[in-house]
Amino acid sequence: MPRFALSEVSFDPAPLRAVLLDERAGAFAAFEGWVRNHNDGRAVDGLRYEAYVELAEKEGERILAEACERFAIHEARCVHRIGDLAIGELAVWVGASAGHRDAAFTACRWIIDEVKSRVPIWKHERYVAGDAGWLHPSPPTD
Amino acid sequence: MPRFALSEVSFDPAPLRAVLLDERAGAFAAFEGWVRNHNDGRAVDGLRYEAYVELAEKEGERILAEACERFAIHEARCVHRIGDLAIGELAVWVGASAGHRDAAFTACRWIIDEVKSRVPIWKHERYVAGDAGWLHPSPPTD
Amino acid sequence: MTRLTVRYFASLRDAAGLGEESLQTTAPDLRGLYAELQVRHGFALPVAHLRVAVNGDFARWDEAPREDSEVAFIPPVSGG
Amino acid sequence: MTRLTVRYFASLRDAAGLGEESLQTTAPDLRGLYAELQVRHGFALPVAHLRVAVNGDFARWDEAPREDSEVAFIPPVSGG
Repeated sequence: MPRFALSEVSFDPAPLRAVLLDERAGAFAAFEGWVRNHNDGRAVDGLRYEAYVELAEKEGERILAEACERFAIHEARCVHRIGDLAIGELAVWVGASAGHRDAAFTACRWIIDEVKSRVPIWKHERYVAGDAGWLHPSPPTD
Repeated sequence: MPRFALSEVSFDPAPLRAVLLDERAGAFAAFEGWVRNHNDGRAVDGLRYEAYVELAEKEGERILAEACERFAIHEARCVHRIGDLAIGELAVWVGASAGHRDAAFTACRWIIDEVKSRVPIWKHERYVAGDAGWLHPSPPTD
Repeated sequence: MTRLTVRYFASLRDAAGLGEESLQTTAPDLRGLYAELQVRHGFALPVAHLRVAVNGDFARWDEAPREDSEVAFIPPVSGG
Repeated sequence: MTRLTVRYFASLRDAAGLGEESLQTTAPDLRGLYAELQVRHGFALPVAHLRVAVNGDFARWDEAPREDSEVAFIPPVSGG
Protein backbone atom coordinates (compact mmCIF):
# COMPACT_ATOMS: atom_id res chain seq x y z
CA MET A 1 0.00 0.00 0.00
CA PRO A 2 1.54 3.33 -1.00
CA ARG A 3 2.25 5.89 1.71
CA PHE A 4 1.61 8.83 -0.61
CA ALA A 5 -1.40 9.29 -2.84
CA LEU A 6 -3.05 11.89 -5.02
CA SER A 7 -6.81 12.12 -4.85
CA GLU A 8 -9.07 13.59 -7.53
CA VAL A 9 -12.01 13.67 -5.13
CA SER A 10 -12.46 15.03 -1.62
CA PHE A 11 -11.37 12.53 1.01
CA ASP A 12 -11.96 11.81 4.67
CA PRO A 13 -8.88 11.79 6.93
CA ALA A 14 -10.44 9.34 9.42
CA PRO A 15 -9.51 6.12 7.57
CA LEU A 16 -5.98 7.43 6.96
CA ARG A 17 -5.58 8.01 10.68
CA ALA A 18 -6.99 4.53 11.38
CA VAL A 19 -4.25 2.94 9.24
CA LEU A 20 -1.63 4.49 11.53
CA LEU A 21 -3.09 3.16 14.79
CA ASP A 22 -0.47 0.94 16.37
CA GLU A 23 -0.25 -0.57 19.84
CA ARG A 24 3.41 0.43 20.07
CA ALA A 25 2.64 4.06 19.23
CA GLY A 26 2.08 6.59 21.99
CA ALA A 27 1.97 9.64 19.76
CA PHE A 28 0.31 10.73 16.55
CA ALA A 29 0.69 14.08 14.80
CA ALA A 30 -1.31 15.24 11.81
CA PHE A 31 -1.26 18.24 9.54
CA GLU A 32 -3.98 19.42 7.19
CA GLY A 33 -3.84 22.13 4.56
CA TRP A 34 -7.22 23.75 3.93
CA VAL A 35 -8.25 26.06 1.09
CA ARG A 36 -8.26 29.56 2.56
CA ASN A 37 -10.62 32.30 1.42
CA HIS A 38 -7.69 34.67 0.92
CA ASN A 39 -4.04 34.64 -0.09
CA ASP A 40 -1.50 37.43 -0.21
CA GLY A 41 -4.20 39.98 0.56
CA ARG A 42 -6.56 38.84 -2.22
CA ALA A 43 -10.00 37.24 -1.77
CA VAL A 44 -9.93 33.72 -3.20
CA ASP A 45 -12.94 32.03 -4.76
CA GLY A 46 -11.52 28.54 -5.17
CA LEU A 47 -8.56 26.75 -6.63
CA ARG A 48 -7.35 23.94 -8.78
CA TYR A 49 -4.34 21.71 -8.22
CA GLU A 50 -2.61 20.18 -11.21
CA ALA A 51 0.04 17.50 -10.84
CA TYR A 52 2.57 15.71 -12.96
CA VAL A 53 0.97 12.55 -11.66
CA GLU A 54 3.64 9.94 -12.46
CA LEU A 55 6.46 11.97 -10.92
CA ALA A 56 4.39 13.37 -8.03
CA GLU A 57 3.50 9.85 -6.90
CA LYS A 58 7.13 8.73 -7.06
CA GLU A 59 8.50 11.81 -5.32
CA GLY A 60 5.79 11.73 -2.65
CA GLU A 61 6.57 8.08 -1.97
CA ARG A 62 10.29 8.89 -1.69
CA ILE A 63 9.56 11.64 0.86
CA LEU A 64 7.48 9.32 3.04
CA ALA A 65 10.12 6.57 2.85
CA GLU A 66 12.83 9.10 3.77
CA ALA A 67 10.75 10.28 6.74
CA CYS A 68 10.47 6.70 8.01
CA GLU A 69 14.27 6.42 7.77
CA ARG A 70 15.16 9.79 9.30
CA PHE A 71 12.77 9.89 12.24
CA ALA A 72 11.81 7.45 15.00
CA ILE A 73 8.31 7.01 13.66
CA HIS A 74 6.26 3.86 13.12
CA GLU A 75 4.43 4.93 9.99
CA ALA A 76 3.38 7.96 7.99
CA ARG A 77 0.89 8.77 5.25
CA CYS A 78 0.14 11.71 2.98
CA VAL A 79 -2.70 12.39 0.57
CA HIS A 80 -2.83 15.46 -1.68
CA ARG A 81 -5.90 16.60 -3.58
CA ILE A 82 -5.79 17.47 -7.26
CA GLY A 83 -8.53 19.02 -9.40
CA ASP A 84 -11.00 21.74 -8.37
CA LEU A 85 -11.33 22.64 -4.69
CA ALA A 86 -13.75 24.97 -2.93
CA ILE A 87 -12.97 27.23 0.03
CA GLY A 88 -12.60 25.21 3.22
CA GLU A 89 -11.83 21.93 1.45
CA LEU A 90 -9.05 19.67 2.58
CA ALA A 91 -6.08 20.08 0.20
CA VAL A 92 -3.46 17.90 1.86
CA TRP A 93 -3.30 15.55 4.84
CA VAL A 94 -0.17 14.27 6.59
CA GLY A 95 -0.11 11.89 9.56
CA ALA A 96 2.69 10.19 11.48
CA SER A 97 2.61 7.75 14.39
CA ALA A 98 5.56 7.32 16.74
CA GLY A 99 6.58 6.10 20.16
CA HIS A 100 6.97 9.67 21.39
CA ARG A 101 5.62 13.08 20.45
CA ASP A 102 8.92 14.64 19.42
CA ALA A 103 9.38 12.29 16.48
CA ALA A 104 5.70 12.47 15.50
CA PHE A 105 5.73 16.29 15.33
CA THR A 106 9.13 16.56 13.65
CA ALA A 107 8.35 13.99 10.98
CA CYS A 108 4.92 15.45 10.26
CA ARG A 109 6.39 18.93 9.82
CA TRP A 110 9.26 17.65 7.70
CA ILE A 111 6.92 15.72 5.40
CA ILE A 112 4.65 18.68 4.66
CA ASP A 113 7.66 20.94 4.08
CA GLU A 114 9.21 18.46 1.65
CA VAL A 115 5.93 17.81 -0.14
CA LYS A 116 5.44 21.54 -0.64
CA SER A 117 8.93 22.05 -2.00
CA ARG A 118 9.54 18.84 -4.00
CA VAL A 119 6.35 17.29 -5.31
CA PRO A 120 5.28 18.51 -8.78
CA ILE A 121 1.88 19.93 -7.89
CA TRP A 122 0.78 23.42 -8.88
CA LYS A 123 -1.92 25.64 -7.44
CA HIS A 124 -4.13 27.71 -9.71
CA GLU A 125 -6.02 30.33 -7.71
CA ARG A 126 -9.28 31.90 -8.84
CA TYR A 127 -9.87 35.29 -7.27
CA VAL A 128 -13.18 36.87 -6.27
CA ALA A 129 -12.18 39.83 -8.50
CA GLY A 130 -12.53 37.53 -11.51
CA ASP A 131 -8.95 36.85 -12.53
CA ALA A 132 -6.91 33.73 -11.83
CA GLY A 133 -3.32 32.62 -11.91
CA TRP A 134 -0.74 29.94 -11.26
CA LEU A 135 1.38 30.16 -8.14
CA HIS A 136 5.03 29.70 -9.03
CA PRO A 137 7.01 30.82 -6.01
CA SER A 138 10.46 32.10 -6.86
CA PRO A 139 13.06 29.53 -5.84
CA PRO A 140 15.44 30.63 -3.07
CA THR A 141 18.58 32.22 -4.54
CA ASP A 142 21.50 30.14 -3.40
CA MET B 1 -18.06 26.51 24.77
CA PRO B 2 -14.93 25.51 26.68
CA ARG B 3 -11.74 24.89 24.74
CA PHE B 4 -10.51 22.22 27.18
CA ALA B 5 -12.50 19.27 28.43
CA LEU B 6 -12.06 16.06 30.37
CA SER B 7 -13.91 13.03 29.08
CA GLU B 8 -14.84 9.98 31.14
CA VAL B 9 -15.67 8.02 27.99
CA SER B 10 -13.81 7.37 24.76
CA PHE B 11 -14.35 10.15 22.25
CA ASP B 12 -14.12 10.70 18.51
CA PRO B 13 -11.74 13.43 17.32
CA ALA B 14 -13.74 14.13 14.13
CA PRO B 15 -16.30 16.53 15.67
CA LEU B 16 -13.50 18.38 17.52
CA ARG B 17 -11.68 18.91 14.23
CA ALA B 18 -14.95 20.04 12.62
CA VAL B 19 -15.33 22.81 15.22
CA LEU B 20 -11.97 24.23 14.10
CA LEU B 21 -12.82 24.42 10.40
CA ASP B 22 -12.61 28.06 9.37
CA GLU B 23 -12.60 29.69 5.94
CA ARG B 24 -9.71 31.93 6.97
CA ALA B 25 -7.60 28.97 8.09
CA GLY B 26 -5.11 27.40 5.73
CA ALA B 27 -3.48 25.09 8.25
CA PHE B 28 -4.53 22.65 10.93
CA ALA B 29 -2.27 20.63 13.21
CA ALA B 30 -3.38 17.92 15.58
CA PHE B 31 -1.73 15.76 18.18
CA GLU B 32 -3.03 12.58 19.74
CA GLY B 33 -1.67 10.62 22.67
CA TRP B 34 -2.46 6.93 22.46
CA VAL B 35 -2.11 4.28 25.17
CA ARG B 36 1.05 2.34 24.30
CA ASN B 37 1.52 -1.34 25.06
CA HIS B 38 4.82 -0.59 26.79
CA ASN B 39 6.50 2.12 28.84
CA ASP B 40 10.03 2.34 30.15
CA GLY B 41 10.75 -1.19 28.99
CA ARG B 42 7.72 -2.75 30.70
CA ALA B 43 4.73 -4.36 29.00
CA VAL B 44 1.61 -2.37 29.84
CA ASP B 45 -1.85 -3.89 30.13
CA GLY B 46 -3.89 -0.72 30.42
CA LEU B 47 -4.07 2.45 32.44
CA ARG B 48 -6.24 4.78 34.40
CA TYR B 49 -6.13 8.57 34.45
CA GLU B 50 -7.25 10.37 37.56
CA ALA B 51 -7.75 14.14 37.61
CA TYR B 52 -8.37 16.86 40.12
CA VAL B 53 -11.32 17.75 37.94
CA GLU B 54 -12.09 21.29 39.10
CA LEU B 55 -8.50 22.48 38.82
CA ALA B 56 -7.69 20.45 35.69
CA GLU B 57 -10.55 22.10 33.82
CA LYS B 58 -9.47 25.58 34.91
CA GLU B 59 -5.79 25.01 34.17
CA GLY B 60 -6.55 23.38 30.80
CA GLU B 61 -8.75 26.32 29.86
CA ARG B 62 -5.98 28.75 30.83
CA ILE B 63 -3.48 26.88 28.64
CA LEU B 64 -5.76 27.03 25.61
CA ALA B 65 -6.49 30.74 26.17
CA GLU B 66 -2.76 31.42 26.51
CA ALA B 67 -2.08 29.54 23.27
CA CYS B 68 -4.62 31.71 21.44
CA GLU B 69 -2.81 34.81 22.79
CA ARG B 70 0.75 33.65 22.13
CA PHE B 71 0.40 32.18 18.64
CA ALA B 72 -1.18 33.35 15.38
CA ILE B 73 -3.88 30.70 15.51
CA HIS B 74 -7.61 30.98 14.92
CA GLU B 75 -8.76 28.41 17.46
CA ALA B 76 -7.59 25.43 19.49
CA ARG B 77 -9.18 22.60 21.44
CA CYS B 78 -8.00 19.86 23.79
CA VAL B 79 -9.78 16.87 25.28
CA HIS B 80 -8.15 14.55 27.82
CA ARG B 81 -9.55 11.18 28.84
CA ILE B 82 -9.93 10.19 32.47
CA GLY B 83 -10.89 6.79 33.87
CA ASP B 84 -9.86 3.36 32.58
CA LEU B 85 -8.21 3.11 29.15
CA ALA B 86 -7.21 0.07 27.12
CA ILE B 87 -4.13 -0.27 24.91
CA GLY B 88 -4.54 1.75 21.72
CA GLU B 89 -7.18 4.08 23.11
CA LEU B 90 -7.05 7.81 22.56
CA ALA B 91 -5.81 9.48 25.76
CA VAL B 92 -5.54 13.10 24.67
CA TRP B 93 -6.37 15.11 21.56
CA VAL B 94 -5.09 18.60 20.68
CA GLY B 95 -6.00 20.56 17.55
CA ALA B 96 -5.19 24.06 16.34
CA SER B 97 -6.22 25.94 13.21
CA ALA B 98 -4.22 28.85 11.82
CA GLY B 99 -3.55 30.91 8.74
CA HIS B 100 -0.20 29.21 8.23
CA ARG B 101 1.40 25.93 9.22
CA ASP B 102 4.13 27.39 11.43
CA ALA B 103 1.67 28.73 13.98
CA ALA B 104 -0.52 25.62 13.81
CA PHE B 105 2.40 23.27 14.56
CA THR B 106 3.99 25.48 17.21
CA ALA B 107 0.74 26.05 19.09
CA CYS B 108 -0.24 22.39 18.96
CA ARG B 109 3.14 21.32 20.34
CA TRP B 110 3.09 24.00 23.02
CA ILE B 111 -0.39 23.02 24.18
CA ILE B 112 0.42 19.33 24.64
CA ASP B 113 3.67 20.20 26.43
CA GLU B 114 1.87 22.55 28.82
CA VAL B 115 -1.00 20.12 29.40
CA LYS B 116 1.49 17.40 30.27
CA SER B 117 3.39 19.59 32.70
CA ARG B 118 0.64 21.70 34.29
CA VAL B 119 -2.74 19.98 34.31
CA PRO B 120 -3.42 17.87 37.44
CA ILE B 121 -3.96 14.51 35.77
CA TRP B 122 -2.16 11.36 36.89
CA LYS B 123 -1.50 8.15 35.05
CA HIS B 124 -1.82 4.82 36.82
CA GLU B 125 -0.24 2.04 34.76
CA ARG B 126 -1.17 -1.61 35.07
CA TYR B 127 1.61 -3.92 33.92
CA VAL B 128 1.29 -7.29 32.24
CA ALA B 129 3.45 -8.68 35.08
CA GLY B 130 0.58 -8.00 37.46
CA ASP B 131 1.73 -4.94 39.40
CA ALA B 132 0.66 -1.36 38.89
CA GLY B 133 1.77 2.10 39.87
CA TRP B 134 1.33 5.83 39.64
CA LEU B 135 3.62 7.82 37.38
CA HIS B 136 5.01 10.79 39.26
CA PRO B 137 7.90 12.09 37.19
CA SER B 138 10.54 13.85 39.25
CA PRO B 139 10.30 17.59 38.70
CA PRO B 140 13.30 19.19 36.96
CA THR B 141 15.81 20.47 39.50
CA ASP B 142 16.17 24.18 38.94
CA MET C 1 -7.27 25.76 65.26
CA THR C 2 -8.31 25.87 61.62
CA ARG C 3 -10.89 23.38 60.33
CA LEU C 4 -10.55 22.46 56.67
CA THR C 5 -10.87 19.67 54.13
CA VAL C 6 -7.86 18.04 52.48
CA ARG C 7 -8.06 16.17 49.16
CA TYR C 8 -5.60 13.51 48.06
CA PHE C 9 -4.85 12.28 44.55
CA ALA C 10 -2.93 9.47 42.92
CA SER C 11 -0.20 7.99 45.14
CA LEU C 12 -1.13 10.32 48.02
CA ARG C 13 -4.66 8.97 47.92
CA ASP C 14 -3.36 5.40 47.93
CA ALA C 15 -1.04 6.15 50.86
CA ALA C 16 -3.73 7.94 52.87
CA GLY C 17 -6.29 5.30 52.02
CA LEU C 18 -8.89 7.97 51.35
CA GLY C 19 -9.66 10.72 48.84
CA GLU C 20 -10.44 13.43 51.33
CA GLU C 21 -10.70 14.10 55.02
CA SER C 22 -11.83 16.93 57.28
CA LEU C 23 -9.41 17.91 59.98
CA GLN C 24 -8.24 20.62 62.36
CA THR C 25 -4.73 21.98 62.20
CA THR C 26 -2.52 24.37 64.09
CA ALA C 27 0.04 24.53 61.27
CA PRO C 28 0.97 28.16 60.48
CA ASP C 29 1.11 27.54 56.74
CA LEU C 30 0.32 24.93 54.07
CA ARG C 31 3.89 23.64 54.16
CA GLY C 32 3.43 22.88 57.85
CA LEU C 33 0.07 21.25 57.14
CA TYR C 34 1.69 18.89 54.63
CA ALA C 35 4.43 18.07 57.15
CA GLU C 36 1.79 17.03 59.70
CA LEU C 37 -0.05 14.88 57.18
CA GLN C 38 3.18 13.38 55.88
CA VAL C 39 3.80 12.04 59.39
CA ARG C 40 0.23 10.86 59.84
CA HIS C 41 -0.03 9.03 56.48
CA GLY C 42 3.61 8.23 55.72
CA PHE C 43 3.67 10.12 52.41
CA ALA C 44 6.85 9.40 50.47
CA LEU C 45 6.70 12.48 48.25
CA PRO C 46 8.76 15.40 49.58
CA VAL C 47 7.04 18.77 49.63
CA ALA C 48 9.50 20.03 46.98
CA HIS C 49 7.88 17.66 44.46
CA LEU C 50 4.34 18.85 45.13
CA ARG C 51 2.17 21.81 44.36
CA VAL C 52 -0.65 22.93 46.57
CA ALA C 53 -4.10 24.26 45.70
CA VAL C 54 -6.75 25.97 47.81
CA ASN C 55 -10.41 25.96 46.75
CA GLY C 56 -9.53 24.78 43.25
CA ASP C 57 -6.73 27.25 42.50
CA PHE C 58 -2.98 26.89 42.81
CA ALA C 59 -1.72 28.47 46.04
CA ARG C 60 1.59 29.25 47.77
CA TRP C 61 3.09 27.00 50.44
CA ASP C 62 3.54 29.97 52.80
CA GLU C 63 -0.18 30.78 52.84
CA ALA C 64 -1.95 30.19 56.15
CA PRO C 65 -4.63 27.47 56.21
CA ARG C 66 -8.05 29.09 55.82
CA GLU C 67 -11.12 28.04 57.79
CA ASP C 68 -13.52 25.87 55.76
CA SER C 69 -11.21 25.80 52.75
CA GLU C 70 -10.44 22.81 50.56
CA VAL C 71 -6.71 22.12 50.33
CA ALA C 72 -5.30 19.76 47.69
CA PHE C 73 -1.76 18.44 47.44
CA ILE C 74 -0.78 17.92 43.82
CA PRO C 75 1.77 15.18 43.12
CA PRO C 76 3.90 15.47 39.94
CA VAL C 77 1.43 15.20 37.07
CA SER C 78 1.58 12.59 34.31
CA GLY C 79 -1.23 13.32 31.90
CA GLY C 80 -0.90 13.26 28.13
CA MET D 1 17.70 14.85 -34.92
CA THR D 2 16.09 13.46 -31.78
CA ARG D 3 12.37 12.78 -31.74
CA LEU D 4 10.73 13.07 -28.33
CA THR D 5 7.61 14.15 -26.44
CA VAL D 6 7.52 17.23 -24.23
CA ARG D 7 4.95 17.72 -21.46
CA TYR D 8 3.93 21.10 -20.09
CA PHE D 9 2.32 21.91 -16.75
CA ALA D 10 0.71 24.89 -15.06
CA SER D 11 1.76 28.25 -16.58
CA LEU D 12 3.92 26.53 -19.19
CA ARG D 13 0.90 24.61 -20.38
CA ASP D 14 -1.15 27.79 -20.55
CA ALA D 15 1.61 29.58 -22.50
CA ALA D 16 2.12 26.69 -24.92
CA GLY D 17 -1.62 26.19 -25.30
CA LEU D 18 -1.16 22.43 -25.04
CA GLY D 19 -0.26 19.80 -22.47
CA GLU D 20 2.18 17.89 -24.63
CA GLU D 21 3.68 17.82 -28.07
CA SER D 22 5.92 15.55 -30.12
CA LEU D 23 8.86 17.24 -31.77
CA GLN D 24 12.30 16.83 -33.24
CA THR D 25 15.26 18.69 -31.83
CA THR D 26 18.91 19.21 -32.59
CA ALA D 27 19.60 20.68 -29.14
CA PRO D 28 22.66 19.05 -27.56
CA ASP D 29 21.12 18.98 -24.08
CA LEU D 30 17.87 19.56 -22.22
CA ARG D 31 18.88 23.13 -21.43
CA GLY D 32 19.13 23.82 -25.14
CA LEU D 33 15.81 22.09 -25.74
CA TYR D 34 14.13 24.42 -23.24
CA ALA D 35 15.75 27.44 -24.92
CA GLU D 36 14.29 26.38 -28.28
CA LEU D 37 10.83 25.93 -26.80
CA GLN D 38 11.07 29.16 -24.83
CA VAL D 39 11.46 30.98 -28.15
CA ARG D 40 8.69 29.00 -29.83
CA HIS D 41 6.11 29.43 -27.04
CA GLY D 42 7.25 32.64 -25.33
CA PHE D 43 7.75 31.01 -21.91
CA ALA D 44 8.37 33.65 -19.23
CA LEU D 45 10.00 31.30 -16.73
CA PRO D 46 13.81 31.30 -16.90
CA VAL D 47 15.50 27.90 -16.94
CA ALA D 48 17.02 28.62 -13.52
CA HIS D 49 13.52 28.47 -11.99
CA LEU D 50 12.70 25.10 -13.53
CA ARG D 51 13.54 21.48 -12.98
CA VAL D 52 13.51 18.92 -15.75
CA ALA D 53 12.36 15.32 -15.79
CA VAL D 54 12.85 12.52 -18.31
CA ASN D 55 10.50 9.54 -18.41
CA GLY D 56 9.01 10.42 -15.03
CA ASP D 57 12.25 10.96 -13.11
CA PHE D 58 14.15 14.13 -12.33
CA ALA D 59 17.05 14.63 -14.74
CA ARG D 60 20.03 16.96 -15.25
CA TRP D 61 19.93 19.91 -17.66
CA ASP D 62 23.16 18.79 -19.31
CA GLU D 63 21.76 15.42 -20.33
CA ALA D 64 21.32 14.91 -24.05
CA PRO D 65 17.75 14.50 -25.32
CA ARG D 66 16.98 10.81 -25.75
CA GLU D 67 15.05 9.37 -28.70
CA ASP D 68 11.43 8.53 -27.83
CA SER D 69 11.76 9.91 -24.32
CA GLU D 70 9.19 12.02 -22.47
CA VAL D 71 10.67 15.30 -21.25
CA ALA D 72 8.82 17.44 -18.69
CA PHE D 73 9.69 20.96 -17.61
CA ILE D 74 8.73 21.48 -13.98
CA PRO D 75 7.81 25.04 -12.97
CA PRO D 76 8.25 26.04 -9.30
CA VAL D 77 5.79 23.87 -7.37
CA SER D 78 3.01 25.17 -5.13
CA GLY D 79 1.27 22.19 -3.62
CA GLY D 80 0.24 21.95 0.04
